[in-house]
Amino acid sequence: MELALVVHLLVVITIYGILAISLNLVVGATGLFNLGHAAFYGIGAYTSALLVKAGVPWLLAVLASMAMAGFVAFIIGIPTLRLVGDYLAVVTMGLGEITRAVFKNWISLTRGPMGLPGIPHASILGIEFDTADKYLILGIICLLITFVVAERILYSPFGRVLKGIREDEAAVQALGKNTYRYKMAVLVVGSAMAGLAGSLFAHYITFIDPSSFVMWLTFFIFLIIVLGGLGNNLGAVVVTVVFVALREGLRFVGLPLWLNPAALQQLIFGILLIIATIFVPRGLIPERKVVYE
Amino acid sequence: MEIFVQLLINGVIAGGTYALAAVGYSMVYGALKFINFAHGSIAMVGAYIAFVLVTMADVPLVPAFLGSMLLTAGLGVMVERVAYRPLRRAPKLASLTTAIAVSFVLDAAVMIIMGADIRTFSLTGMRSYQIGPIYITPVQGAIILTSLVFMVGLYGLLTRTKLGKAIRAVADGISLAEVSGIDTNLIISAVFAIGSALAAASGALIGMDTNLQPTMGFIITVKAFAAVVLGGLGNVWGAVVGAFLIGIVENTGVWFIPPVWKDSIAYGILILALFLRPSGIFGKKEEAQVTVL
Amino acid sequence: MSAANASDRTILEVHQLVAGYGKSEVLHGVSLEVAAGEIVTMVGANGAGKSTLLRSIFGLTDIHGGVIKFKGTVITGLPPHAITAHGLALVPQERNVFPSLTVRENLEMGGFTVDRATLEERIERVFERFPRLRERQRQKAGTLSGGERQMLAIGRGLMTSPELLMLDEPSLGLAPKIVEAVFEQIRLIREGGTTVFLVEQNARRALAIADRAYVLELGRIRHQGSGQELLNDPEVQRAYLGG
Amino acid sequence: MKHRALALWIALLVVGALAVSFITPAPLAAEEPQVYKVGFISHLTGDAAVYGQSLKMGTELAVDVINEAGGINGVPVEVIYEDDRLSAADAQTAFLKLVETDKVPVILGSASSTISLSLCPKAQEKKVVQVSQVSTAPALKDCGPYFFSVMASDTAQGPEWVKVAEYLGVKEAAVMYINNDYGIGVKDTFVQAFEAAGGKLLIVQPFELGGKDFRTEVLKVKGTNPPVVFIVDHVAEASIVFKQAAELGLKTQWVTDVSIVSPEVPQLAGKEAVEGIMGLRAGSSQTPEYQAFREAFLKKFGKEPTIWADFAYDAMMLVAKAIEKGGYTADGIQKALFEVAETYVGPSGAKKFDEYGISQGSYEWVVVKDGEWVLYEKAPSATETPSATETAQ
Repeated sequence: MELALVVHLLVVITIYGILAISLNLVVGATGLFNLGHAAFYGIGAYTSALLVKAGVPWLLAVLASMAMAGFVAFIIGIPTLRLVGDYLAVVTMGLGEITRAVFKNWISLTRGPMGLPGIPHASILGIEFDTADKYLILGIICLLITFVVAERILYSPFGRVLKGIREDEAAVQALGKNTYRYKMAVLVVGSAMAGLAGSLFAHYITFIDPSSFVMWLTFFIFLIIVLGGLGNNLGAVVVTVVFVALREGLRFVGLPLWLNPAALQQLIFGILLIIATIFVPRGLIPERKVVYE
Repeated sequence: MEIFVQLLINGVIAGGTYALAAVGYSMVYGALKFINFAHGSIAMVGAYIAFVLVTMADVPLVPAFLGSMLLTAGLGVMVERVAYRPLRRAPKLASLTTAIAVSFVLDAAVMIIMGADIRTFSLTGMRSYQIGPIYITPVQGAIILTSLVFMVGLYGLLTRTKLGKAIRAVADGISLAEVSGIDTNLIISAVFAIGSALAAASGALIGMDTNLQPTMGFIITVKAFAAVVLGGLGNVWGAVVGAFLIGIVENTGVWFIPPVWKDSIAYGILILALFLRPSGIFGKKEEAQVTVL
Repeated sequence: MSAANASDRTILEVHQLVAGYGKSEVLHGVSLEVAAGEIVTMVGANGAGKSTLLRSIFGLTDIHGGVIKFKGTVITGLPPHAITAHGLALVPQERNVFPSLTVRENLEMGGFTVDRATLEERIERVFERFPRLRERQRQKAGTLSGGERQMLAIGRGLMTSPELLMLDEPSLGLAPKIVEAVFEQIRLIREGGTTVFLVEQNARRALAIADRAYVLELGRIRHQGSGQELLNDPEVQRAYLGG
Repeated sequence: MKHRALALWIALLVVGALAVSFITPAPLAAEEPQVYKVGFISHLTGDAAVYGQSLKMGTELAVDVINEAGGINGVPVEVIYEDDRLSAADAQTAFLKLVETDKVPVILGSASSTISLSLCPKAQEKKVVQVSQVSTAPALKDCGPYFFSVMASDTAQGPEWVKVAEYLGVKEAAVMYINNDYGIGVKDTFVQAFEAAGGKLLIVQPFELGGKDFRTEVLKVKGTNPPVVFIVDHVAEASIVFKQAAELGLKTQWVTDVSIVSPEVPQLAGKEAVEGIMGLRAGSSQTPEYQAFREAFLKKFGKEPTIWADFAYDAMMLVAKAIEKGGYTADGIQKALFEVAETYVGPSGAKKFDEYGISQGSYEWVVVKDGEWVLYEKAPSATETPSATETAQ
C-alpha cells in the first residue's frame, strides 16, 4: 500500500478513534444506549466549518464546536436521561435524525444537501495543517489527549460511579449519588469529544454534507466499541485500526467484476463481524476488573 | 375534511405495513430482550422472494406471497441459529452487533444476486377505486385487510394455543419457562419463524404497493423499532398501536409541516410520548430493561 | 425417617459440584444427597450459593466440575427442560410465575409436557390444594398478592407431578401468617409422596421441618445432620439462628 | 476466553497480511504500460447504488467496445471500480487508493454532485483528471482545470422548462422536487425563470429522498388543482410519485427533468400512471449513436439501457480518445479532452466542453406513449397547439 493512502487511513483512524473513545464513555462505561452519537459529530463539524469560514481561528472554532456539541447534549439530556435502556436508544436515534434533518433543511446556514465546500484546513498559530502528513500529527495529538482524558475519567472515583450506574443504577442511587447528574456529565463530555472529532473531520476532508453524519456511522462506531471490549479505550482504538484497515483493505482483494465487488466487500465484512463477535462476545480486550469500594 | 379522511386512510395503510413488521420485532424482543436490527433486512428478503416467485417463476400472487412468508420464516430461524444463539448468554450488545452485521450480509447478498436495480411487481389492472371521497387501490386494501387478518390470527395464536402461551411464557421469564419443561430453543425458533414470516408479509406488501430495492430494509427496521418502543417494549399489542400511530401521525402531520420534516415529526411524537410515558404506551416500568448489558 | 438409611433410597446425588457464572466460581465442590420421601433443607447466609446450587442442579449455570445424578442417571449438562422430564421440579426464588399469563395459563405452562386430560386433572388438584387460585384463575399472575403468587409458584411446580420438588426460599418476603401456611403445604406435599429439597434463609423454621439439613457457607458445605441436630448445634445457632 | 481472543488476533493478522500481499506486488511504473488503468468512483452499495451500478454498466460496455477494437494504440483499457458508499470520507479513501496504488491519471465519477464536489479539490491538488458522468451542481464549474462533466449543469434545465410552459401556454403551475442538491438546484433555476417570465407557482412541494410513501405530498399538490406539475426527481422516488398520484386521482400534465426520462420509470410506475407524461431528455434517443448503444447494451446485459448508462459510456469513450491523443498522463488527458470533445457525438449527444470543462447539452422533448418515452411532436405553430394532454393521447 502506498504511503499516502496509509497516512490518509491513519487520519481517518484518529478521527474514528476519538469517536469510538467518546461513545465508549457514554455506552461502554456508563451503559447509556446512545444511538444519536453521529449527530454530535455533525454538530461539531458544522460549527467548526462555519466559524472558520467566517474567519474565526481554528483553535477557537474547535473549542466552540466542542462546547456546541456539549451544549446540545445537555439540552437533549434533560428529558432523555430519565429513560433507560432501549427507550433511551430510540429517543437518541430520533434526536440524531432530527439533527440531521436540521443540517439538511436549514439551507441558509448549512447549504443543506448541497454541502459546505471549501472548508479551510485546520491551523494553529499560523501553522497550517494542509497536508495529510501534517494532519496526521494533529489527529494523533487530539486522539492522545482524548485517550488520556477518557482513561483519567474511567479510572477515577467518578468513573467508578459511571460503571456502577451501568451495572445497577438503583444501587448507586441507594448510595446517595445523584445518578442523573453523572449521566448528564458523561453525555456532555462524550458529545464534546465527538464534536472535536467532527471538527477534525470537517477541516481534513474540507467538505461536509448531511450524508456524512448518518445513523450508520453511529452503528459503525458501536460495532467498534463492542468488539473492542466495552469500557476499554485501548480496545476501542485497536479495533478502530483493525476495522478501517479491514474495511478498506478489502478494496485490494482482487474480487471478480461479475460478482459485484463492492457488495461482496460488504458481505465479507459482515460475515467477519459475525464470526468475530461469536468468538469474542466480550470484545478483544475484555474490561479490566474494577474494584468497588 | 375529505382530504383528512384520505390522509387518515393513507396513515392506516402505512401503519398496516409497519404493524406487520413491528409485531415480529416485538416478539423477538420479548423472547430474547434484544433489538433485532436485522428485522427490516429480513422483510426485504421476503419482498424479494415474493418478487422472484411472481415475476420469474410465474407463481400466482397469493401462493407466492404465502411461499415467501414460509421461506423467510426459514431464513429467520437460520439467522437465529447462526448469529444469535451462540450469544444467548453474552452481553446483549454482542447480539446487537451481530444483528447489524446480519443486515450488512443480507443487503449485500440480495444486491449481488438481484442487482441494485429498482424492481417492481408490475401488477396489472391495479387501478384505484373511489369510495366516497377516498381513493384506494386493491393492494392498499389488501394491506389493511392482511394486517388485520394477521393481527387477529396472531392474537388467537398467542392466547388460545399451547405454542402461543409458551411464547408468552418465554417472554415473561425464559429460565422459568425452561424449568417448566418448555424447550425454549424450540419456542425461540418458532418466534423467529413467525416474526420473520410477518416481516416478509410486510416487505412483500410494501414492495407491491411501491417498489423494491436491496436497501429498503433499513427504513422498515427504523419504523418498526420506533413502533415497538412507542407501544412498550415486548408488548405485541402495544407495537400494533404504536405502528398505526406512527403511520397516521406521519401522514396527517405532513399536511401541516413541510414533508422534509416527515421523519422528524414521527420522531418528535415518539420523543414526546416517551417523555410522558417513559416505558411506552403499554409498557410496564419493570420491563424497561437495559439492553446494553 | 433417619439419615442412616437414606442412602439406600437416594434419588438425588450431587458430587463435588463446582459451578458459577462465566469465569466466576460460586460453588467450590459441593456434595449432598437426598433420599426419596425426605424433606432436606439447605440453609446459609445471603450469597453462600444456595440459589446457585439449585440453579446448577437444573442446568442454569456454568458447571466446571462434578457430577449430578438423579435416580442413578447423570443429569449434569442436560438442558433444563430435559431435567424437568426426569421428574425434578424447581420453584425459583423470584420471577417464579409468568406475570402476564393468567393463573390458569401459568399452571398449563407448568404442565407443558403433560397431555390434555392429565393436565385438567392436575390443575383441578392444585385448585383443591389452593382454593384461592381457583377464584383467581382468569386473573393475570402479575396482579396476585405475594402469598397467592407463592402458592401459584408451588402449584406450577407440582404440575409435572415431580418426584423431587426443589423450593428456593419460598417464605421470602411473606407475612408470618402466610409463611406458616406455606410450610404447612410443604409438609402436605411430602405426605403426598413427593420428596422436597428446600433452600431457606429462615433457618429456624426450615430446620424444624427438615429430616436432614445442610449448611452452606461461601460455596462449601460446613455442617450437615438431622434438622434437630443442627437446630441444637451451638455454632449453627450462633451463625444462623440469631444465638 | 483469553486463547479465543488470541486466536482472533491471529486470524485478523492473517487477513491483514493477505490483504497486504495483494498490494505489495505493485509493478514498478514501466516505460510503456501493459494496460491503461482508469479509476471509477461511485456509490456501488447502499441507497443510491442503483445509479452507481448503472454508470458501472455503461462504463463496462465502453471498455468492451474499446478493447474489442484493439484498445488504445494496442494497449487495452482496464477500469478499477471503487465504492464511495455515498460518503465524502470513503470517496477520498477510494480516490487515494486509485491515485496512489493504481497510479491512474484519470478518474470517472462520482454520480452524486456532493461527492464529486468533495473529491474535486483533491483531484486538483494531486493533478488527476476527474470526469464526472452526471454531476450537475452549478458549483462544480469552480472546481478547477482538472474537472470535467459530460452532462450540462442544472442551470440549463429550469429555462428549458420555462420554454415548455410557454409552449403549453400555462401561466400557473406546481413544482415538486426532491430534497437534495440536484432537486434544489433545478427547482431554484426554474422558479426564478418562470416567475421572471410572469408565471405563478401554485405550490412548491419538496419530498424526501429514499421515501416510499408520498401520498400526502401528492394530495397537497392535488389540492391546488394545477394544470401542469413540473417535477424533478430520481427514478426510485419519481415512479412512486406518479403511481400514487394516479391512485389518488391527480389529473394534470406532468413535465419531468432529465433524471426521470428513463425506461425504468414507466416500467416501475405502471403504464397507465405515466401515459402522457412529458419530459426533457438530455441528448437524443433518435440518433443512430443512441440506437447503436441501445442495441449493444441489450446484447451485453439483456435489458434496456439503465439510467445514465449512456453518459457513463460517453465519459469513458472521451477519456479513451483523450489518452490516445494526449498520452497516458493527467496533463495530456486534460488538454486532449477539450479537443476530442469538440467533435465527439455519442449516445448521450454532443459533448463539447465550455471553458469550465462542462458539456453543453441539448434537450429533447419527450412524452410517454404506450409505456415508452417517444419524441414529443411539436405542433407546427405553437399558438395553435391543442393542450398537451390531448396531444399525448
